[in-house]
Amino acid sequence: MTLTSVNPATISGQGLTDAKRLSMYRQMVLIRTFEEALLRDYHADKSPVWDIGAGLIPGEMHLAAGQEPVAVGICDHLTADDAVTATHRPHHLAIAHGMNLRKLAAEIFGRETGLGKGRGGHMHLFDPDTHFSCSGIIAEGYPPALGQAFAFSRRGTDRIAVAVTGEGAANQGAFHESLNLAAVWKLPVVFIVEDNDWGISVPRSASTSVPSNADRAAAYGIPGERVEDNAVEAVWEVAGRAIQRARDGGGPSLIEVHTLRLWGHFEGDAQGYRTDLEGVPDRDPIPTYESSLRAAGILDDAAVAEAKTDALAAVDDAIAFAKSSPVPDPTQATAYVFTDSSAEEARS
Amino acid sequence: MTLTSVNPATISGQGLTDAKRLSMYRQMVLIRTFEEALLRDYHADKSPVWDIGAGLIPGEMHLAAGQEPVAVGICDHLTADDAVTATHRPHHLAIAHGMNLRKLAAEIFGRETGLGKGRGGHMHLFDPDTHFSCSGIIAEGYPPALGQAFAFSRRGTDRIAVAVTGEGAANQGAFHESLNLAAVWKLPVVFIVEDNDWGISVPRSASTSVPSNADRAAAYGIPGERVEDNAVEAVWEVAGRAIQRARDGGGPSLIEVHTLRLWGHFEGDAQGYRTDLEGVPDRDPIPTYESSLRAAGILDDAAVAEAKTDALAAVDDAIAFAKSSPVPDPTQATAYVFTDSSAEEARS
Amino acid sequence: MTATQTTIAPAAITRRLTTAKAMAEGIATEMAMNPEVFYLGEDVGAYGGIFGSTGGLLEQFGPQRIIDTPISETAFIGLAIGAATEGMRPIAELMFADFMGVCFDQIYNHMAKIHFESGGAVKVPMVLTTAVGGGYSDAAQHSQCLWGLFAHVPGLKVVVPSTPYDAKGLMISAIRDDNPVVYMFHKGVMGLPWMAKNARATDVVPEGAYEVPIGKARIARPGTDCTVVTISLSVHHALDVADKLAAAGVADAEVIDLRSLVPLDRDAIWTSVSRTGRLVVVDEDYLSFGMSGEVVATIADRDPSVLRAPVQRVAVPDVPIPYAHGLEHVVLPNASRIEAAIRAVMGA
Amino acid sequence: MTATQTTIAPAAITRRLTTAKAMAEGIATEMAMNPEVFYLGEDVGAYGGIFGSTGGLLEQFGPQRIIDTPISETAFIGLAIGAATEGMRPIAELMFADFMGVCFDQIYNHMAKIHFESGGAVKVPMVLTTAVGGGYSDAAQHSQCLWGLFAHVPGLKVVVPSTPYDAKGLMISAIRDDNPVVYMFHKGVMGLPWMAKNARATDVVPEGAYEVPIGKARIARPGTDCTVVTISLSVHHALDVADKLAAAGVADAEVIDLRSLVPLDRDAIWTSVSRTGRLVVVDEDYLSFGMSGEVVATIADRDPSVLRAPVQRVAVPDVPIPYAHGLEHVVLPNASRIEAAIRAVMGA
Ligand SMILES: Cc1ncc(C[n+]2csc(CCOP(=O)(O)OP(=O)(O)O)c2C)c(N)n1
Ligand SMILES: Cc1ncc(C[n+]2csc(CCOP(=O)(O)OP(=O)(O)O)c2C)c(N)n1
Ligand SMILES: [Mg+2]
Ligand SMILES: [Mg+2]
Repeated sequence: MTLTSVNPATISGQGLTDAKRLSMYRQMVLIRTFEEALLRDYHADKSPVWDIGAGLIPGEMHLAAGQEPVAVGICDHLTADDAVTATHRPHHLAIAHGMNLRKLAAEIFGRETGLGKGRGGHMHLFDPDTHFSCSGIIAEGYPPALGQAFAFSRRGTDRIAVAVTGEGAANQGAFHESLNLAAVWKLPVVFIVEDNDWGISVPRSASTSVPSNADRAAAYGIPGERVEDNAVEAVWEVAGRAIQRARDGGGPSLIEVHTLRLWGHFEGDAQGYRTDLEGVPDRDPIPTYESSLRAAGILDDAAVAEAKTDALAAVDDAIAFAKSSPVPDPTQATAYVFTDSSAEEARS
Repeated sequence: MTLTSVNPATISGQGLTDAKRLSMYRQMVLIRTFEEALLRDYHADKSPVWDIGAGLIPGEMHLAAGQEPVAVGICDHLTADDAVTATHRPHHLAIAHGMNLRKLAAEIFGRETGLGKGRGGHMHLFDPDTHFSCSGIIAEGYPPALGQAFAFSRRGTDRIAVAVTGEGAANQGAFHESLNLAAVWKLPVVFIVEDNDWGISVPRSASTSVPSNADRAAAYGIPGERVEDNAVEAVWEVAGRAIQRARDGGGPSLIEVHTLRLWGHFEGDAQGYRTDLEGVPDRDPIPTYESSLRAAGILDDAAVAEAKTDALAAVDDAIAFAKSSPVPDPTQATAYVFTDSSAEEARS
Repeated sequence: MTATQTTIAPAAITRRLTTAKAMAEGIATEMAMNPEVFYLGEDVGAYGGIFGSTGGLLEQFGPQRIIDTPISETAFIGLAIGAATEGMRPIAELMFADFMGVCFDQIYNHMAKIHFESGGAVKVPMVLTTAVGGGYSDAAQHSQCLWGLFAHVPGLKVVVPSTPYDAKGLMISAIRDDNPVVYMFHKGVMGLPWMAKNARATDVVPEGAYEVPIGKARIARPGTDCTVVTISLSVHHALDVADKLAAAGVADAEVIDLRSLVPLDRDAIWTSVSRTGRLVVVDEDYLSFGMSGEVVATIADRDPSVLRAPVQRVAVPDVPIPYAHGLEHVVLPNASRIEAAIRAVMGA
Repeated sequence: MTATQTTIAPAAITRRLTTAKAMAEGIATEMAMNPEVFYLGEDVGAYGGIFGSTGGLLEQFGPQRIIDTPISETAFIGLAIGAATEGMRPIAELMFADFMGVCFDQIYNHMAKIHFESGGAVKVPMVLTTAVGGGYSDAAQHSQCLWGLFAHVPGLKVVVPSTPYDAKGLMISAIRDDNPVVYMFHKGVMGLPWMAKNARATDVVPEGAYEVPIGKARIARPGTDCTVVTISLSVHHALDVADKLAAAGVADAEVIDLRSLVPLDRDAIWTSVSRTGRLVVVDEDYLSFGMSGEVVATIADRDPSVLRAPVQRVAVPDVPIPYAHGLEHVVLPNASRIEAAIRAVMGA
């Protein structure tokens, strides 16, 4: 029930080896590289008249640039047996949790080889291999996470579920119900709030009655911590404790991370409403982390270059795979509504 | 954001004149007398085979016996210009807030002279005269109360809204959303939780992650107090402060009262699940208050007898009115769906 | 698919159960065989379900598998969804279908769509049970059928048993189904000791496991002159009227019990109506934009020329369910309205 | 009621507006005249509404009357309800109709029923605006129409404009209506600069206040050979196809724009179909248990013998909206499906 602002200077860092630091940096670079590639492809073929429904990647596109520290700091503690549920802004978590990059890219490009065979799209990623899911409905990804946690604990495993929403979502009813139920039943779930200061155009101050959502842990008798810094190591430290507690049968925790929406709410958002734009570029967590790892002697030019080259290679491969994959067969548009209307049978 | 257990011994009692004490006692007696009359009529004609749908008062019947202190302690601070929204268990609040007893009884008996012309029933009481409303859906009476408070403040009045639910309802999403929105917009609303230990058959411990819902005020940055004693003066004191704060523009508060469900959840509930039945009769707040007023010299045998006689007269009058009122005309069953399908026009 | 009449080897069956007991027995049968099945909801434990759906199950399976929840429908239905995606087979009870509005997002945006959005990769093998219907003065928020809403959104199977035999067999089929199934039980068919019972609410039910296939209508009464398509409690009203009108020489009506809305057994409707040329639809849900229109359109889609008279739809005439007994019973599809409808299609 | 063609004195009108601007102008017109009108919802202030519904209104009326809310639909729609019961005239925006599941209880159990339950004593004069429809790859949780659900529950008027003229006039009528009105605007008719536009999304709109009566369909194109009954964006697809098929000599189709589902202008449907004998219904909502069935039943209720051919229903074939462009566009009621349907009813 405590509110903790973690200062990275005071992080105990136990278990935070240089190798891990490097790997977390590389993960953040991979995520950013992936989203930069999406950004390019998303906008590439929407001109001359920008049309949201046109192009190789149509529809709403919510990118998570700036929020990589949250994903990487958490998922480092997880294996593919643990569950992660995300929101309309899911890529950073999907990648950090180890989702196959090709399947992810193919889904975003609406291809038959995608995670959901092109049916789901970027807000609806369901990956049985990594127990990853998401929901485009605010806060409604929390409740299913309870059920994954429930199944894990009923089966006597120490697997856990991590459920993520934005700070805007913390004012939705599902948030409250989920925290209470998880607390009463001591479910192994860690609730994460990504506070990027904005819910589309509405600033946190206009939507939220408390300065920290971690304060809300008191309403459920569970531990709550706020990480003030958008720093991967701070997230890693705080999330690690909560995840261990959940694995040990200690029940749920709530963590809010003060992170950063580096770009618009979705692509095409001119952000005219945004009063804090000026300082944003300087707050990009990746260069910040890069500097500190350089200062610590963990990164040098070569390692940075290697991280970027490797990321680019992986992303290029995934995007090339997506682009060269077949689009779904239109005659199969009504398949998969029921298990007994799967493609096979729909064909017949 | 404080949690206060109010001990009646320490109540400041400012403004609590003897006349007010007597009147609060008489109000509680009136409410109880009304519900006892309902109890009799409800069961009178359901035998030999008890049938919930049969008799002069059919349907579910949720009586509030034991919870009178909450209603009376709050409503003493209100005028008919203030709004009260209640739940499936609304009679005590309706009467304490000054609803016309004849119209209330007639609605419960399903008569054309009832508040809702027999359309609403006992869970759906809407009284424009006292700005009273209720909802049979758990916690869903809170949100409309926000709107009444909003209208009052927009019009520059010092009128307020009081929104009431049970402790079981405090785990529903609407509870959370309402408190947050009221806090952010500083609406003049006082949220009340009637903790009678049970949500139907589910004990509070199995549903609620915190010992006191007043703790949840911290999640919204508003004052929260729990009244441990089911005592009208304790409620009066705590509610008075919150109501004054709301009138003064200080925004919402949350109050939980630990009260008592003297009877079953609804009539016909055998309460086989209930582990605390033994002590219940002794906890009836009316005899308790009676004794303390006798001890204080405010009540004597004559005053008690007068309270009961007056209550009985008022209740008898209301019930006789109800029973002698016409049932609604079946040809008007589809009226009142829209304002333009009101009885007049439906007839034509 | 054409309608089948259930034939049971007569020797084996003498035992008679209420629909409620048959439903609970269906649950128990599967729970005994499959440890992944569990049941959760409000008052399903010690209370045994407000409408008897889980009577005796707590004693048999204990609180780890028959689980009382907080009043948090979004959270616990979502929990069931998540557990189902992990391979468990949860049954979640929404106490009244009327409450769907507090949790419909989990139902239609998640339970119904995850399989599709995942391109078939994730299954959601769960059952959502819920009580429907009026007739006992429970008024506008506790008497609705609303199956038209559940059936409108793709991805849910919707079954609505009318007899003890079907209640058990459809429950077993629903639990074994790999798709989400909404199982809607009418309070009036449950055979509850405290509510007016239909004569057929107690009937022979085989012991052991058996399935009633989901999607196959039942010819509840064969006939030649007209077709009455209906479901749930109205099946019994229709049968009573059909027998009466046959005896009176007015019409030999065929009564079709749809048993499920999704899948809708359009072939059964067509086969009968194309033979009789006269169609009455009896639906306790609201008239417009629901089941009755869909049944009618099923004929008009294929060949409206088979209809020898205007169709008659007997449903709730787009009015909330009134409280007063005399009003409620004229808006429900009662025997006299059904009789008038049959006479109308017969031109009698 | 029979359908009317809108006739406007031609001299006055030269100004052309997008549907979005016409809608906002309708709101502004009423707000300027009536201080009780206010608008609240997510991103309706500085952002101007995600789909442009409130463009420019914040500048004109300030943050006291154009109000950004937290992401708490239950709370703020409930707030609107409560304010309406106190005599204000709120307009609440549900950003996407797809999100109704998080707040439908306020909508159908409260907004829709309070007037009825109060026996006409309380009015709820409010408007609920919400964006509907797909076609731009926003996938299964952001592309639905769902008007069948809103129209199924009694107590709500449901209007769905297809043109700039109607968008303004229906908005003014909705605000002035003493009943709750759900106002559903299709993203594809709004004329947004960033989305593919229908050619008729910009059209002449008179200045000043005018009403389009709620409940009267519009003959969008008179014709003699068959009747196409439709609503919203599909009106435009139907008009395009009708013109093409008339030019090709296949059929002179009458196109009826229903404009509202509740009240449903059954006379307009009947008058046309009883004359043409051939019916196509085009509906961007799901096929089953919705609008298309109700329109068909409207004819079969009166006299199915006027139908000279099986009816054709062009709707979303009971499948969630797929993400991939090529899948989505085959499940939507596109021009080629409408053409095939008209050809089918014509036997051509
Ligand atoms: C129930 C619901 N309401 C509204 C929306 C529309 N919406 C999508 S994202 C968003 C803002 C979310 O803000 P936040 O939770 O802070 O997440 P962020 O976008 O900042 O990552 C809104 C209002 C939605 N998807 N679901
Ligand atoms: C959303 C919703 N869920 C469930 C119910 C059924 N229900 C009616 S009263 C009740 C228990 C309420 O408990 P509490 O809030 O403590 O109030 P009490 O009955 O004790 O006064 C329940 C579960 C309902 N009416 N609405
Ligand atoms: Mg945010
Ligand atoms: Mg209680």
